[in-house]
Amino acid sequence: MTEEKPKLQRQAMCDRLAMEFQDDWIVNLGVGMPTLCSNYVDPTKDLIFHSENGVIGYGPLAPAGEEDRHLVNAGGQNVVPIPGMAIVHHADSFALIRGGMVDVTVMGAYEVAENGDFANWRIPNRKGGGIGGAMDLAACAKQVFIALEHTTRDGKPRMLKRCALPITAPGVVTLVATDLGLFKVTPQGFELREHAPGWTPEEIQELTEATLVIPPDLKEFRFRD
Amino acid sequence: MTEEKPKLQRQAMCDRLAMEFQDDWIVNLGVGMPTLCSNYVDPTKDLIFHSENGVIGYGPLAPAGEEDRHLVNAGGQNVVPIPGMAIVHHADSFALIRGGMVDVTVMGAYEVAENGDFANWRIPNRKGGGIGGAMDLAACAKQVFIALEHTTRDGKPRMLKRCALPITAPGVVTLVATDLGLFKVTPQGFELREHAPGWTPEEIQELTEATLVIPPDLKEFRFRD
Amino acid sequence: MKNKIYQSFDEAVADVADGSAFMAPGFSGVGVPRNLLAALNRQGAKNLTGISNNCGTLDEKIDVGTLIAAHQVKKMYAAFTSPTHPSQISPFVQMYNDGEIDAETVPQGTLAERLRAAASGIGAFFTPASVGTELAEGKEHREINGRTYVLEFPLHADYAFIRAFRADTFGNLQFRLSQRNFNPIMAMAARVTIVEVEDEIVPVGELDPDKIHVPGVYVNRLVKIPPDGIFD
Amino acid sequence: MKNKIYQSFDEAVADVADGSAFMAPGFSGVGVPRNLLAALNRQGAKNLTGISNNCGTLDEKIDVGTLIAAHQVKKMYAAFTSPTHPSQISPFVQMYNDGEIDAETVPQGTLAERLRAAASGIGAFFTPASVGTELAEGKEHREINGRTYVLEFPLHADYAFIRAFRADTFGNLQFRLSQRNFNPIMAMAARVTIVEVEDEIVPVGELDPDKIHVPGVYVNRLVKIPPDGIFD
Repeated sequence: MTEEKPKLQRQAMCDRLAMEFQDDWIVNLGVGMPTLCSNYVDPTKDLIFHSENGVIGYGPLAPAGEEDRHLVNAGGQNVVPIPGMAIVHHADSFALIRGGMVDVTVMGAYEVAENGDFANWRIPNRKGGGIGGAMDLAACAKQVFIALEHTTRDGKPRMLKRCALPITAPGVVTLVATDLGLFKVTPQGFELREHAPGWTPEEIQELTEATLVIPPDLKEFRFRD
Repeated sequence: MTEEKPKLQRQAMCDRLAMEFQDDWIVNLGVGMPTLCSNYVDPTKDLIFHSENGVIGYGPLAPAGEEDRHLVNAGGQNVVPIPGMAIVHHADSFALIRGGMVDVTVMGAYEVAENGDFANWRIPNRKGGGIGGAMDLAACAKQVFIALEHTTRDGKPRMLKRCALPITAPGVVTLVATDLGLFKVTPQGFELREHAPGWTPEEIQELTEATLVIPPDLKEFRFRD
Repeated sequence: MKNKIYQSFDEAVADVADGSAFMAPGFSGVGVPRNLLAALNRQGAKNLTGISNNCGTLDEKIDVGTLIAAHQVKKMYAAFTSPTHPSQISPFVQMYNDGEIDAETVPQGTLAERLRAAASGIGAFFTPASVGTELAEGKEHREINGRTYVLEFPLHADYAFIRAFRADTFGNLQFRLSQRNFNPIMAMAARVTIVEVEDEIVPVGELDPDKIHVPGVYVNRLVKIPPDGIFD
Repeated sequence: MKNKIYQSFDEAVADVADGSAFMAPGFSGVGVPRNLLAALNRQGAKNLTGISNNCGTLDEKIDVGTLIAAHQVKKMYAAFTSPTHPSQISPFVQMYNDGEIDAETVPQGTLAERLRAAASGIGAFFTPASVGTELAEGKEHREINGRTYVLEFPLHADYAFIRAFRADTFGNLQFRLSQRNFNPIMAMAARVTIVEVEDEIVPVGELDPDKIHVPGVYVNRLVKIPPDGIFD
């Protein structure tokens, strides 16, 4: 059964998305899995990490014992300052986001759809939601990358024709990494760019509600060197 | 002829308006004559002078030779910092104004009307205008005081039933000092509160287009002690 | 100069009336005015409206959730009105599901901008955030230069409870690093701004006018946090 | 890190194309990017749109009026489109009366807020300033909570020319006193931000992250002002 085949690890998924970051990009990493993107370091590229709470240009997670209690990223993790860091207040931080300064935001999601919609803030049959800054970021970042498990715990697909859950923003997702591969959102739908080792396009399609575009130049998933 | 009788000096007019400032008020003084208000000091009151360029809590004019070229008031005059001064940028400075933090703005004017309108930004038959921050201040300060000569150089009244020039804000003026007296704007029109020494209400009315309300407790103009 | 320094948190919040609206800053537990919120909890005002990024955490620390758990709050405006993990059932979540408290979910940037609008005398503004989502339903939409926006309105409050790093006696405030978050815009937006100060309240004149994050004109009351009250 | 330091003002403005829109800060002569404006004057770009508090002064100093007098500007957005004293006839006033240049008179706070809206991705906003006056004619009005507002739109530009006091090599900026004025909001609003620095360009890391007025992410080019270029 496919369930027993090894899938990609979360760090590998986030490494792969981080490989797409370009020199001098301003990068915003969502809470949870996306923060793993900052573990991938390409010395040829300078990245500026922005956090909703107004920290522009923070560094890696603070080593134990060296935390500054006043310096956290969007996930509440203590980070270290790096030279050039600047602090602004919340309104100015979202001015930067809405102003189109963020080159990419990486977020987790419950669902992502072939039209670029995604849902990551509201669970059905539960009042309210945990929207945080996701709607502002999704609507205004130049690109939205999503990292999510390909299926739910009980095997239902998360890569859909249309989202079933209330969406975070319409038509904004450009790139998706799941534990089965890397997917580009195109006008024709999800294009499978890279498959997890040992997984065929047909096996991946089987776990996907949306119809995948399989390009002639499909490659195996690229891991960090 | 009335023209020969001595009128009030500009400093006396501004002193009189400044006497109305209350303890802890945030005061914005317009360019020109209104800046004279800061020459009147009542040691029992703390005033905070705000200038549109983002200076909150500036002090007196800088003595010659002690100017800091980076510190000017709205009129471009070098002022001295006083303890507690804070600087903000222009958008935050007008956030403070529109936010209703300014207790009084004192401005010059070409005309003021009995309905509280005033005009101080546009001359007829000239394109454009010098509005500066006057419309924001006039619309949003808690009170608007006006200091102006009672008549034009050729003797035409400036205290009108309705402004002839394009107005700066409708219905906002609360108190007017001219070289003939002090006037309160009331629902019934201009109330002459204090007359210049030697001037009768009838003489002042003669140089005023609007019909003055003359209260039973009319007083002589109050000068600084 | 008006004396803005209060000797106790209780004294500083004594006049908060039932039915007041308040703002409570903080992000991921940093910059939360815990001492003032504790005092408000002791003070007991009820039917409050709260404006905050979240509705309280599950830890033992005092935050807006403490007031909610004590049934002091009738409505919250927040970017998080459900837990980020479904397993987390805070007092707010329980009460919200039971209909004992009302809430409006506001995208975080819209929340910040609505506070900034309140501080700035802006009547309303068009933002692109939330367009095409459930949170924009029923709101006025407009296309401007080819992009769709929704109209959002200011959020005012009677009180802002603020956690600053340093202040002068006039109320000029400085924050340290990500402690800043919502603090400045809330301090500028509320009618009465009450500040707990971590490090020092220095004599007026000691802060560089170029290095002030909130001008003192916005600050009404200052309380120095005692050593045992400084925790994030 | 991308090198943002340019060796000359001429090099820093070399790519400004005919027809560009630019922002030039300054208030009462303080914080005016005179060296960059002089370079733009030498560079000769034409049909420019300028956004500035005023349209040039009568003194001999270089400002936006220098570009206007050289017929490089086709339209101005400014809070002063006529002199404060009727006797002052600047090149702008002459050309404006003669129909050689276009202008829009914008109340100063609305000007600042339109720049801030451009920087902030706000599609439009309602302000109370100018309601009931000629400048509000033809604009959309709305009553919100009993007060009347007019709708105003962002002012974008290709370039902002900025005068800062100090910078680091990443472009983080600090201003001194009333030099700040329009500088930060223009630096944040324009597509390309070019800065002349009075005092020092220090190595990245030397500025306290809590004491930065414009984050370096907004800054594209930095030029150190030589000793003879520092004048207000």
